[in-house]
Amino acid sequence: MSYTVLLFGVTKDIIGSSVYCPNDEFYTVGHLREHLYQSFPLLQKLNSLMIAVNMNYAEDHIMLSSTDEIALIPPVSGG
Amino acid sequence: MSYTVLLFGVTKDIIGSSVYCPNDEFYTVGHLREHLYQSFPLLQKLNSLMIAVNMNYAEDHIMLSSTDEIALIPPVSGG
Amino acid sequence: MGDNKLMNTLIQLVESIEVANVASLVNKPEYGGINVFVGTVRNHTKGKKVEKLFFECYAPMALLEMEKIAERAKEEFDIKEVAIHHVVGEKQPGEVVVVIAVAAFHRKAAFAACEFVIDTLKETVPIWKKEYFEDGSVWVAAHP
Amino acid sequence: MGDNKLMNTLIQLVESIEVANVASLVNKPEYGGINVFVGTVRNHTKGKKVEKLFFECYAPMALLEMEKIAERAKEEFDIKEVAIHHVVGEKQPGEVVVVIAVAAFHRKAAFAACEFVIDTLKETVPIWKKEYFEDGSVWVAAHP
Repeated sequence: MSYTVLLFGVTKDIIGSSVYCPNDEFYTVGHLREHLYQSFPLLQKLNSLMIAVNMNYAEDHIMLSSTDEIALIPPVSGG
Repeated sequence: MSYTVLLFGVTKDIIGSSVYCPNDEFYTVGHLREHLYQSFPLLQKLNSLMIAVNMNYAEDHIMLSSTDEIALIPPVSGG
Repeated sequence: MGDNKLMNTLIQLVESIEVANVASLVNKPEYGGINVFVGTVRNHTKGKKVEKLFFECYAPMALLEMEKIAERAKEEFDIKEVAIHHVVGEKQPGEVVVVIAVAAFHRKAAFAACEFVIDTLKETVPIWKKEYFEDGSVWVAAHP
Repeated sequence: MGDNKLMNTLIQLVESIEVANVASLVNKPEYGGINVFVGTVRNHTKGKKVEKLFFECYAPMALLEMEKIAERAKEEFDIKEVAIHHVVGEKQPGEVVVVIAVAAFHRKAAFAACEFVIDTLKETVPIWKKEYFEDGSVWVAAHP
């Protein structure tokens, strides 16, 4: 079981790819977030970093499954 | 010396013309208003009746001269 | 009205209005936000079906009053440009009768100023609307 | 995007926007007022000249979030229709990047709802703007 994490905007530049497939499993959004912060410390410098699960903003306690569509949402700047 | 009073909207219907040229002289906007109310009592039934002198809303104390452009402004309903 | 000389005039009385033209009149690359109000002819008034409308105006004074409103808006709000186009003549329900466009560096001022302009226009600009129903016609707002 | 099937869709991500099209999408003869917000690319940011911009989006979620905003606006304000068109891809200063149109029976609600929609869009919709300057580029709002 593994995850595919979609990357956008500045997170794509920081991680250097438009998708990220971690080797580890994570039970919650919070666990994934910790992993990302440790693997890519520059993510900690962002104004905010939301994680979307199945196209909804997800709080850290939300459980992850490998079929979820996961995406990193750095500060938005549309409009 | 005489005045030409431009008429618009419902005042044109009430007076039955698009201009009104009274025979009398009036010193002020208020005198003209009194004359109009007596000559055409239906004007008294309007929600409001403003008088414009040289394309500016004029209060009753404003003096009139025969070279002024005078207009009756019934309640506006643009927009 | 509507001839080439007036194509770039911010304040206009016209026979018909293109919304995009009014918005583009106030758009410059320096500004960040444009608020546009589009007023249309409603097809009903107090439950009665409106068949058509007629707009009459005291043209020179209407233009002058619209200029005054635009100037006041620029004094009272942090905005850069105001365009106001209003129709005259006969209109069908659904047709555009007034378009106001306000450009600003920041959108909040554009919204507030545009609302001020349409509110004030409806109070002070000498334009009169006649509504035609199946059973007659009436000058709007004339009587209690 | 932009094909015939989507011509009448109220919520769209598009390569370019026609202001009048968005306004006409929400216009029906029953309504009396439409408020439109037009967001354009500013040619300067904090004194620096912006040469071009690039808009990236997480398309399916962006559309979903825009739908949510439109629904919330219809719940919270007395309005009838909301259209939101936002661009993606490269844009030049002065070009239109977002158009929001809100139709209502009464204009006050249209103004308030339109402002709510653009304010909320800027907070929640996953779209990212990259500004290009003479000396580099930056993802807007990413860093303090």
